[in-house]
Amino acid sequence: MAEALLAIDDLRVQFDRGEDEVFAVNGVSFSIAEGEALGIVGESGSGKSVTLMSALGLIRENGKIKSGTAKFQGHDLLKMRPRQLEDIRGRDIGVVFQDPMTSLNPVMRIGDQIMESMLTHQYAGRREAFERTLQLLHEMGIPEPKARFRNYPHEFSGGMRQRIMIAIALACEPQLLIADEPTTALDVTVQMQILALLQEQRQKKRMSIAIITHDFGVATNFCDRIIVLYAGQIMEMADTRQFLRQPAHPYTVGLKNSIIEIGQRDRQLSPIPGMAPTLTEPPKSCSFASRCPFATERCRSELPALREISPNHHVACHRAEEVLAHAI
Amino acid sequence: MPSSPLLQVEEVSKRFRVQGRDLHAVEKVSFQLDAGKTMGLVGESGSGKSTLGRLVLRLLDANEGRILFDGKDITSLSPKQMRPLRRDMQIIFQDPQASMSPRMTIGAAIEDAMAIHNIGTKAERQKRVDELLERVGLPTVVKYAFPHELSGGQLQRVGIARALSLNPKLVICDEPISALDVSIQVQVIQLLQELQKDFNLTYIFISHNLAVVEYLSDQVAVLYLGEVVEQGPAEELFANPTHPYTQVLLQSILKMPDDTEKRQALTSIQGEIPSPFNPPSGCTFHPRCPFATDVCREKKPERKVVGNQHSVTCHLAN
Amino acid sequence: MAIAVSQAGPVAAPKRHSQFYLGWKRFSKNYFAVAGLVWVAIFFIVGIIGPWIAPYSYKDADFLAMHTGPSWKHLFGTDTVGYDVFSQILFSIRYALEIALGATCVSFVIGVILGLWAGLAGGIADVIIMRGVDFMFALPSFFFALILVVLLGKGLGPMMLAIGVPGWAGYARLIRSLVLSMRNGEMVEAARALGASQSHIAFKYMFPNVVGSMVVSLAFGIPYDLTAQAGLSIVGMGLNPPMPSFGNMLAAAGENILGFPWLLYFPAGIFAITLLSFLFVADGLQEAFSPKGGM
Amino acid sequence: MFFLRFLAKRIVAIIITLAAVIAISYIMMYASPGGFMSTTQIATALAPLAAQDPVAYQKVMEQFQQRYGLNLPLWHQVLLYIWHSFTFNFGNSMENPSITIMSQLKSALPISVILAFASVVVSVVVGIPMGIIAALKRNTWIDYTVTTLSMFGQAIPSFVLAVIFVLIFGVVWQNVLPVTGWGTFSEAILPVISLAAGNIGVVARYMRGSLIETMRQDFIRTAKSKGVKYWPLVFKHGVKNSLTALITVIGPQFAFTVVGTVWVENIFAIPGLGKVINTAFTNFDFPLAITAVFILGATIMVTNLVVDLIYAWVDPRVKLQ
Repeated sequence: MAEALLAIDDLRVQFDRGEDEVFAVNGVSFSIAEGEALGIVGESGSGKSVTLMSALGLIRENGKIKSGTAKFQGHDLLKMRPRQLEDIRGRDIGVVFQDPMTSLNPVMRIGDQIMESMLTHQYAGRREAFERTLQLLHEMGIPEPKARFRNYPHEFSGGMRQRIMIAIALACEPQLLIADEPTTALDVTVQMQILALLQEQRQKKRMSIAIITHDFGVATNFCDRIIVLYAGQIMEMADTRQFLRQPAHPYTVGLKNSIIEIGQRDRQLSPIPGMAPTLTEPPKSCSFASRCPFATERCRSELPALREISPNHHVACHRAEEVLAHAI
Repeated sequence: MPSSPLLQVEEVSKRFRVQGRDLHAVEKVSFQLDAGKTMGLVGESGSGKSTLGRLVLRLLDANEGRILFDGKDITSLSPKQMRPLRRDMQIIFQDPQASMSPRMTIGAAIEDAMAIHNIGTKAERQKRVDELLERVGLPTVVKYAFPHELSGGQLQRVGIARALSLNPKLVICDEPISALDVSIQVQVIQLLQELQKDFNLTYIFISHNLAVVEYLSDQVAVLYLGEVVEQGPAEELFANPTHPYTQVLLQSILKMPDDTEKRQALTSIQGEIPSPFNPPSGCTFHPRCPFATDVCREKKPERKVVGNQHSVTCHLAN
Repeated sequence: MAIAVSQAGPVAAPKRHSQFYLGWKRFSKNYFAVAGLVWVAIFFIVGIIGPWIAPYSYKDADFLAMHTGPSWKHLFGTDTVGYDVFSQILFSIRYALEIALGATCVSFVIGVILGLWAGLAGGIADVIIMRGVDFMFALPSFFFALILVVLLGKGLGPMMLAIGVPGWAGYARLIRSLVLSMRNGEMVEAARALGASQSHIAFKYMFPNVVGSMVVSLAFGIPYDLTAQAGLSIVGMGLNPPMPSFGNMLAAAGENILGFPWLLYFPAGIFAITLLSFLFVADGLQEAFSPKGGM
Repeated sequence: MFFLRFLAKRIVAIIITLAAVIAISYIMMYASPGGFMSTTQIATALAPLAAQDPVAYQKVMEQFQQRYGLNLPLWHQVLLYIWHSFTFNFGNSMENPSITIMSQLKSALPISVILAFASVVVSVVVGIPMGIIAALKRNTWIDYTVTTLSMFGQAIPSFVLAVIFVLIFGVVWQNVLPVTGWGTFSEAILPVISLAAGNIGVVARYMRGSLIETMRQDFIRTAKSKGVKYWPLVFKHGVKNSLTALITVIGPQFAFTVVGTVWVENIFAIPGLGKVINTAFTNFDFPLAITAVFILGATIMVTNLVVDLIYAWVDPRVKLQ
């Protein structure tokens, strides 16, 4: 495996809700290698976005990073002064957000929004930045870049806006692209187009991508490695191949079974009972235990550590081996 | 003679007037649905599937066509005449929070449905609220809660309980799971399935999720820009998708592969859904269709029967 | 293995926290608003019992004690004619409240009726009413009030009408937009799907959800009407003397300020604090009960 | 052209509204008890004549009615009045029949216009930075100070402030700033502050709220993700988007300011339109009163049109219609 581009270690993030605190991320550690496509999968409230956004300093004011490091090329993002972090955002790390409708500035021409990133980082002069913006728009599959440069976001369709978002993120040729649910707000045919575009750009630019998604279909078809988050903890982290063949965490298994796919008309459903918790205190036992069919007394009293059960396959479950044996 | 279907929709069209222009939301849609069966309506955003659901319930009035419920033409009934019929036809919304009054407790919301139709005494209705909540898998104490205190999945169960409180025959499920998390989606689907079996419910299941529609439906109609491009029995349609759009939709679904070697190629058709204000000439799908010919550009395709109750609106189908 | 979890997962014991309760909790944490509410309450009480606790009638001038400073005999002093300022203020509060409340009610009732009509009926009624709203917004309602005073005169009732009638447009527009946003919303659609009648929808679904906004707009309306009433006095079109009003006292004080500043201290101070209190209350209500103030 | 058609439509609407304003004011005044003849000064002046020589009195009355068109049918009077107003042929005032209304307006209008615009400019120039600072320093003592001050400004009407200023600068600190008159810069200071205080409060509070709201938007996060530095983020993305919302309150605020000038001019004895309105209404000088209302209405409506144009220019999403 190549060298880690971004290494997050023991990250803990809490949100202050006034009357109580939400423990959104509880000791998450993982890394993204150079050139790797990492999928971070989880349901809403699992902390999948918060993990990466807090590393970039992009969470809301009421969110506090309690501990951990996030080393990007060896430098800890969490210890940087705001100015240093600003230099990295947009230049070394680009971000694509979920909702292209609200994520673009409504009163700024889209061309200027793309150029802004290059000008901020002195990546290019005005003239070159302009030329490069046209080039980017063309690469993103936006027809007539010159005319469209001067348009405002509301004059584009959802899919086109997401292409503009990607152009913004890629403007300074970052080494890492973080895509936070990049296709969730889009129709399926458009989702495919956007993923194809991301795939193509990734191969061309040789950059790393972290895709945050709730969709196993997207993650498994796109990514090299997959992390499953639940209640702000990593439940399972594995190469996609292992993940597909031998899921070892009951939550992963349950989640995979929850997906209904084409051609499964006669299938029996076996939903995971209950719902994901919102932690208002740090987890002291397995957060999934109350919904887990394999839970034992130990699961309800002891927090399982994330352990490597086979090379590059990490699971946070006391009974992972049994699950594996049962599943095979 | 077989009994008549519970619901017959005949050549129904709906146009909205928006800023002086006509938006063709639903164009000449027809289908029949037998009691106890499920009709799936699939399509991307702007395909008119939700509008169609509301037309069936007469929450919107159709511009053309007829809707027969239980053999009775309800197309031109007045709102007052419709009211007693509402007991028999209910709807479950995509966003249960938006469909409930934030000032009413869960219990009051469910009870109100019965109160509107003067069903039972206050005490009987209260008892029924408890039963319903239990039936949809919620503890009865939630009846004291307000909508904002429940999660999306719980609220959707409340929405289902409210719809069921009137013992309807037909339930329109308008994207009931698309706002929910994956693990909660299956719970709700399972619940809907059980309820259908227990109460012999008839569903119109509206969704953009093809797999779920396939899973739940007996009949399926695929909509594009307000028109049905393909419809037929679910099994038949998904085994033999004939319209290019249905094929494209099916190819666009990212299936979890068995192994990394069996991953899907990320290819898709170009272009996006055109503006419904200005639909393309001829076959509305022609600008995006990989097989489009001149005739597709010029002439509107007719509906053709290609199999057992399986019809396709495409020039190229045979 | 038994799964001891209900299908829908654990539900926290419901706290029975209605929106009203939560709003009230937020309001009570806003100290300015609470302080304002206390003053407004005092103002109302004084307005009701004022005439009984006033040491003098507003009509009895003490010609032997013209423009004397504050003393035990005349708490806030006397004015140029010998009226007791303290008593004048007590009566002013009463009249100010009568006119402001009356005017606000008039505006509100007309506005609610027309707003509901426009929002529910739609079509030509809507067009006509909204044209009327545009018309009223073309000029400040103060000018319509001025003209109405000419037509109606300067008594208590006429003042209420003169200030109240032109104020309908704001309420009508608010009510109409609330009705429209709800009429097209999923909540009302759901209620229709349940088979609820128009009146059931209006009373059980729409009304409870607009009452908050209406109360907030009323809370903003009262200080506005208090200001308008005093403003009419400033241009000589206020309540007929010798009926006391804050506007008349301020206008008079402005003219006689050089020697007798106490004529200004008390009326201006009380009037300003009152307006401020009303605004704090209105603002507090808005923040506590408006949908945006929620989360 | 689209823009010209929009402009033409709005101007027609303004003309119709103004005509309606004139018609309604005229009819209401016509219908007021005693009608035009209750005009105080003229009525008093003519009272002895009516007693001594009824015939002469009748003649004078007829002359008077003819002069002001009062012998015509009501609808004719109204139309005539509208026509005269739009041709700026306002005629003579009743109170001082010797001078034309136009000549009164010529001296009074510019004063009020300057007063109103100066106070709007001051409120924008002071209010916007106050709002920005409060928003950026949210929940600090700076924010609390600004919001509380804004509330004071908003709650206390300009006339109360004006009277207080008269007390302070006329009694306590005499000769620091003049409290009456108009013409010099220093004479303008107190009236402008009295008028601007409320607007500053509104602008600052609105700006604060709107900027806080904007800074929570997703596109701000996008800009941050691009590495945009703090101040460009605040100004290019935050403030610019908040301003579009602020513009919508400036229009109505201007209307309030115009009302304020009427009050403030009376207190500071400024010979502006407000003073004219005051005398016109207290003396029941109808031609003058209606003309003044007409001029104010026209000013407010034209200002609103300009505000709408600016709004459409600043926010590309707004379609002129």
